Amino acid sequence: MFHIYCPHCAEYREEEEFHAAGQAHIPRPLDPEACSDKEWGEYMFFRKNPRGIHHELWVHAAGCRKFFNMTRNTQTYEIKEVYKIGEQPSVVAE
Amino acid sequence: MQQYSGFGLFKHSLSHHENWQRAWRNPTPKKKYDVIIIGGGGHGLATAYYLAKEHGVTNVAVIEKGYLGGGNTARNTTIVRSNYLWDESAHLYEHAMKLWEGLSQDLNYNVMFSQRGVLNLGHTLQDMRDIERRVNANRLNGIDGEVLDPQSIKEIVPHMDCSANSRYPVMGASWQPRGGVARHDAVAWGFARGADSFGVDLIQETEVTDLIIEDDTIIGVKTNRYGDIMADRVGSVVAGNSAVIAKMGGFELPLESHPLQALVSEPIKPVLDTVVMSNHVHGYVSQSDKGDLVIGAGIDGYTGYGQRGSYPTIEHTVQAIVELFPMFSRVRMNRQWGGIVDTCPDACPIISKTPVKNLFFNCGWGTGGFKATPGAGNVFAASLAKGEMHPLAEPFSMFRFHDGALIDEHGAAGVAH
Amino acid sequence: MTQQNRLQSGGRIDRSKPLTFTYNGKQFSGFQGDTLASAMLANGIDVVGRSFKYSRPRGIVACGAEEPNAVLQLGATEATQVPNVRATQQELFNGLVSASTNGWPSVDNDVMGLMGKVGGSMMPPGFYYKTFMFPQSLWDTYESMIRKAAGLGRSPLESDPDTYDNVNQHCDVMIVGAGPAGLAAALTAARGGARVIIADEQNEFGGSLLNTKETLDGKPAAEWVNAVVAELATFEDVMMLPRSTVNGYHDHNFVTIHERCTDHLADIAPVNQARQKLHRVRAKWVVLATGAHERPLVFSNNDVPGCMVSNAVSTYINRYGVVPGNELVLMTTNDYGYQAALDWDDAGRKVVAIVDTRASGCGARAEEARKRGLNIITGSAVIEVQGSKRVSGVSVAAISADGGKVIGSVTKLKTDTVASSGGWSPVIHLSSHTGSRPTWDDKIVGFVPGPTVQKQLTAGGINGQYDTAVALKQGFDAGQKALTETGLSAAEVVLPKAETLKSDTPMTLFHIPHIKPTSAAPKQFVDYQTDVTAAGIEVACREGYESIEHVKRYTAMGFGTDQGKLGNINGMAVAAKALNKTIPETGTTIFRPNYTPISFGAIAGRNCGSLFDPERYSAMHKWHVEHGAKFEDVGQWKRPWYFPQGNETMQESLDRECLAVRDSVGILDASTLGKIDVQGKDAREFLGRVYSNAWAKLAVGKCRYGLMCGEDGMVFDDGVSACLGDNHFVMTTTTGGAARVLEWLEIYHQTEWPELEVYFNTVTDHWSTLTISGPNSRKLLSELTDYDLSNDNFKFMDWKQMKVAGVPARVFRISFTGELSFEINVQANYGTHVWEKLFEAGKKYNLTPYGTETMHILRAEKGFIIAGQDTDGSVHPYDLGMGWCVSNQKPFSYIGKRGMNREDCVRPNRKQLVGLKTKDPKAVIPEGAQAVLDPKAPIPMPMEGHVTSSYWSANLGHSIAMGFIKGGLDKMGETVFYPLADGTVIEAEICSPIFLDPKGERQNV
Amino acid sequence: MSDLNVMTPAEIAATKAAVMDQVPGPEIQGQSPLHHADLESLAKQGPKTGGVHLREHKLLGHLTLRCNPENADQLAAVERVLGVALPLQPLTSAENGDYSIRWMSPDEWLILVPGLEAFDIESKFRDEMGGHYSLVNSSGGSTVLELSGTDVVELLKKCIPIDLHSKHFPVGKVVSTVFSKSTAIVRRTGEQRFELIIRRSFADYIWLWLQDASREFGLVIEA
Repeated sequence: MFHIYCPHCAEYREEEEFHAAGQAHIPRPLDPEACSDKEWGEYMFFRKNPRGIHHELWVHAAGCRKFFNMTRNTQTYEIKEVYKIGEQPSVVAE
Repeated sequence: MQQYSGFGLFKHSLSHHENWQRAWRNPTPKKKYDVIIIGGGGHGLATAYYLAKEHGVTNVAVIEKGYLGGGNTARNTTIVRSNYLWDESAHLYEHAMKLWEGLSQDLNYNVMFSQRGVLNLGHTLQDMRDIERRVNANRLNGIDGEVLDPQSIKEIVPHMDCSANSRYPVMGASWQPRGGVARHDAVAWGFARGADSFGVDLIQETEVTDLIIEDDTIIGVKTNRYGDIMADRVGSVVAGNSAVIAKMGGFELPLESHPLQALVSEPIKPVLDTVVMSNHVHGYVSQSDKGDLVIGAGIDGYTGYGQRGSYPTIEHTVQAIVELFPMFSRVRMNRQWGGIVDTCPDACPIISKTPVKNLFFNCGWGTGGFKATPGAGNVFAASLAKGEMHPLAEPFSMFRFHDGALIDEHGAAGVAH
Repeated sequence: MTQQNRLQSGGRIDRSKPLTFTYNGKQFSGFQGDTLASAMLANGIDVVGRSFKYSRPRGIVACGAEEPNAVLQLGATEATQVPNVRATQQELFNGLVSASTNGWPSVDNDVMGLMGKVGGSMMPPGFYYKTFMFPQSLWDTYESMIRKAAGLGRSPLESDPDTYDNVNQHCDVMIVGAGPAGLAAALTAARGGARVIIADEQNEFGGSLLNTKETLDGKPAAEWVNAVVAELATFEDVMMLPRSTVNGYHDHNFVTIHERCTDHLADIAPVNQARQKLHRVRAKWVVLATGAHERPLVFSNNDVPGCMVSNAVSTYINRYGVVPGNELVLMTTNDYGYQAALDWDDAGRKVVAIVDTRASGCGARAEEARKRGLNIITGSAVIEVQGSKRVSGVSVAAISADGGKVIGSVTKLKTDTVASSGGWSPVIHLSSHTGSRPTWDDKIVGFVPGPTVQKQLTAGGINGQYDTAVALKQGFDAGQKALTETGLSAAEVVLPKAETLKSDTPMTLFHIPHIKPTSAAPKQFVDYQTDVTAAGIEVACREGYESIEHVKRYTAMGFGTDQGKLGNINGMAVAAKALNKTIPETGTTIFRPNYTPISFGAIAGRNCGSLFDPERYSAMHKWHVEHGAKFEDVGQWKRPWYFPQGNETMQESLDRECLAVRDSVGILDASTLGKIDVQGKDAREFLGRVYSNAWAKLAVGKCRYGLMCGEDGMVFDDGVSACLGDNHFVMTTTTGGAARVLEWLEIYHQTEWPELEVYFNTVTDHWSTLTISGPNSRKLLSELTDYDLSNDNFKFMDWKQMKVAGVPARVFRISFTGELSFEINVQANYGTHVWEKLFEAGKKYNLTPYGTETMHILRAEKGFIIAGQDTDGSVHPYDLGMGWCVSNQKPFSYIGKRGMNREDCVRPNRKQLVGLKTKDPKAVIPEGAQAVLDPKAPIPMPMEGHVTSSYWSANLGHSIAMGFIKGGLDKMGETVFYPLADGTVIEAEICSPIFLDPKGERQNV
Repeated sequence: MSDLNVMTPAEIAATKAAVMDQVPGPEIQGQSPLHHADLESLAKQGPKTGGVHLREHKLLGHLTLRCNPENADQLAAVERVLGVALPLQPLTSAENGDYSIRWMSPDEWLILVPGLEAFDIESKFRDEMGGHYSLVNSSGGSTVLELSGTDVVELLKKCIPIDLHSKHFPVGKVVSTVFSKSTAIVRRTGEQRFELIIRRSFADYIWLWLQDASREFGLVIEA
């Protein structure tokens, strides 16, 4: 079970209070009508799904209800950092 | 191939079992193959077997980074059923079911396929509507199944709490008598032995480190042990690691790899003669021939390649089992483990061409991979042999996520593996 | 019965507290402080079980978690049965009832044993896979035979009378194991001010120090243990957990501890006490001081009762005052093994021989043995054991220096006990639970913990360090390191002086050769519980199962309840030899939780029965119960399903409730619908983006129905939102969708459109929603309010604020039944008050409470959908015939718009929701029935779509249904067929789903 | 305004947000979410000693404030209305007499006031506070339980996954967390005293849970 630092509550909490909401940094296309079916399908469904460093979105569901980003190694499950929405990760895959 | 039989066992016992042939060779790979299959799990080995057996394509290598059948084949809860909702998936899984029914004899390897029946429980009115819908569709698709009331369920599973005062009383179930369980390792080994007997090279402990692509067409793979190995066609059958291979091909997939956990009790005397699954209370259980209660959990919510998930998932599953079978409270959990399941947004697999010519993918089975093993291998083999997708595989193109023709099996798949 | 093997003195048992227990129906006695195993050995019980494959008699081999054979059924009553309890870990209590788990008719006279002798040679590993295939039809019979033979104990058949707790713990340092290393670590960490948890699986702390005659500072080691335990008890922030097994080590230093609180007292826990607790520990640092298990050697017939690991022999003598036999032959590859012979000799029984596989052994213990004149045979091994239910003798022969073959003649010795020591295997299980792979250490001939990303420290035996002095030092170091790492300052601890015994190099040997080749030699067991032999492993390797994982899976090695604690390393060694590889080349050994098995009940804790899942209630729940409601589970909510009166059938109740609403007035508790308060100047814009229809012009005081779609265009929720103020809306969602919708709004707001000024807050629980519906609803409401309810003042789709029965309320004039309806929203603290006042006033209108089923029928008569019942994630608004609820004029591309215009979403012949009118007006099509065009078509029959909602309509006097039909909206008037499971076929005509009042006049009066 | 407690929609529109006094006159008694458990009788009849004491503080005014912690005007408005500043540090709380404020999120606070004052406070906020904010009355949706006694920490360890050591969870700290399979807002109000704010629809579940889990300590109901 993960031990997750909530960047808003500013302390570690148990994974039970959170849930994962998928890959981070997938902005909704500004002009959906201009997207081809392929582009729209990729926005909705296609994911990096990396083995290794991954940036994902989590929400402190039972706590402050805020979403935030997490950089995590999907192999070792180490959490490298958490950062707020709108911020960029400092740890990235090689 | 040396034939296995009871008499054979007797004969070999006289020579202290010193003269058994190898089940498969340990060959050094050739420079080039007609077809390379990446991934020596159940699906990859079945693909190789059917390529050789049904299509005469024997110049085939299966490249496995670990040992044969060491991925999800070794980690699943071995349930086999074909009672899926939509025509596309029902036909595919039923194709597999028919192959299961003669598999031990076909492979001359007892995969211990035990058709003890599968119950999918309903606990709410909507569960029951969904069950009726699915069973009706199954029946018209030629798949066995009926809707049972709590009393009939009690006759099949006398020890389950079917009383009206449980938190979510059992209101009914779908029942597929032909469903059941099989011995997971034996499936991989049986296919491996069969494929090897046709001359397929099974290359273990060898990792594909890159794909060799020219003009958007795959021509071979790079490996960590044997350098470049060339091929006319390549099939990737690597389940949870599909994204890693796709990345080598320069594309992404509509997949996420999640931990999926399972656990077993200590072995106990026979007490449960069928497979019981419940989406609503979120757990499922069967009893293996060894006596273990084999229990499956839900998928963990995050991406994970660690072959382990989070403890609360185990807790919720055990709670569900104790809720269904209060008497199991004093039985003890022996072991837990995790696999990596590649899940598609519509809970259906991908059997597909890819943006790279001659590179085919079989992946995205989520929780449904084991039960499809012979069927998936069979249609993937046909597709690799002909270069065109088998009709049963066609609806499972990865490009359905562009045009929107999804096959939403969440209801039928759910926790129910 | 006398305890023939009990010593007159010594050990940690309390001879003043005799206990009786039952084994296989016979009564025996033991003492407080015994384990079941030590008491059985004291009583001279040799056979404790039968092996599962060959049905060979088996005895106690070890003294702890590694015991493979003494796996018993416990429990005096049906409800308190516990299968597969290790006798070596079960403390004895008065009245304990135990039985062996295999063997028919009894464990001593077993028919299967004969079969095992005869058929054993035909059961090599994998024999299942090679046979039982012909004829195919007999597999079921074969399988039931296999199943009966397998399994160990049995499940209870009654519900568990005990309760269990899950307890959340947090600490700085979690110490696993309270032997010398663990205690030193705990003392150090505690003195440094750390919050410490120390757990040990045994009933008292001390670990290996309790099993020997070792001294610390010249005094019995137990004295030091007592002093440390006493000091630890003085720290407020130290938690000591004996009888507590750390069974799992999970990511980010999450550790689970299985504490057996009352299993040592009785079958069943004392009143109000939990039988077991599962501690869920989050630790900043974890110190693994788990020690090591002694490895037995693999030789022919090494499973005959009387064969034990040497350390167990010492433990039974020193800790329990039990000598498990009369004569001992000890075989060892190392100095430590000699200890068992010395202890045996001290106990006054005969040491027949010490067989040292090395050419010479000159460590301190060997010297002592020599001094005592014990018979030491060097350069030799016990190659075979004689006896069946108890060892009667052994064959000893000289072996080559590498241990590879027998080189001398065979001597037979008479003995009833054989102890063997092949060295030690560090208990690395926990360290590998988190994915760390163990590494092989040639120096200690064993695996040690590998690199890990956890904050983990190790001390003592787990590192292959078996010297008490070293263990103490490593424990101290681990404690200090944990202190500095958690920001605390170092502690002062003076470690006691331990004796260090000189020892000679051990021999690396696992598998003792026989004069015959392994394949033909009498069985040499590697894994007792799964009946895996050295020959079996060789067969597996020969057949190409070369990966150690293949070997394990093919032979079942390590798959027992002991998870191969004794056998795995020996098995790997045998495989390595067969494959001509080293052990590390052969692979590594990975362990998964649990370290030892734990009760399902302990994992489930209190989350069972009525606490399995919350039951959510509305404010009027008590009223519903008192008025005989039947309930429907909707999500976690208990919603009234219908309210039967007298002996009514369900259909009769529904007919009555439906007619009451259409003819007069009915009342529904709609409080469970999700309600979200939306405030901010961009609230309206936000609604426009998340609903498919337009919200820009909704005036204050008005309500509007909306559909919510995903980005894929598929409908996932719906409901009415009301404009409370220019910047203020209240949104309703489906009962089951409330939480999901709120999170969905938040994710878009927080990640996509943070610039929109809007806040969302759930108010689901805050409001009670009382829906009165029917032609008399206005009259009824007017009796409880002064407000002008006339159609002119309070129009359809308006909401008004007024007092109802004295309670301030927001009343929405919206309708899900098609009747004149008012949804009265009051603060939930006053819900019951208003509900009861409505009934007081409603008597004269025959105000009828109705439940979800009647609500479903009434809305179906009107063709209104229920998201989740009439949708399934694959239908967009146009599929539902609800294009009227989609606005393509909105400037912002709302969620779902792009998705529902994808190629597959706009193709012809999609399944569309239509009404269905059966040819036989009395026939109600079952929900879930599948439509076909030709019911006589062969299977597989092409299906057109399924029925989503179907009811008997008492109002209309015929059945009504809605369902999907391919291209259905263009097929009005056409016929479809529903072939049912019983062979009948229902014929229906495709029609509009609006069966009643298509112009909507009734709700508009 | 014809009725002081009830505004017309037009009047509400003028305030941009709808505010309503939701509490009827004193002749109508409200029912807390645990009304059916009849804690008053249990307090009279039940045991008087035990390791855990439970008391319900029912029918209080619960107000959820969402605003911008960086907006000085809004912060000042809060102080004018409640006489105490918004606690801006995560997981802290502040009190002024009967008023108490809990930090819930960087832009969310839960304010508890006497039940009859809720509308008053709400109205004052509407008068005093400008800019983008929301204020929601959720008084009917929750209730407050006070748990105290020598075993209160041991009991809570069975309920919530939070570290309750006083070094980590001092008096005044507040967390929103999972409570078994529900949720709760937990605040420490004394060394051995905690305040739980629970949702109405889950109240019976939590009540059952507390009774079950406290059995080994003995549960004393106070009224």
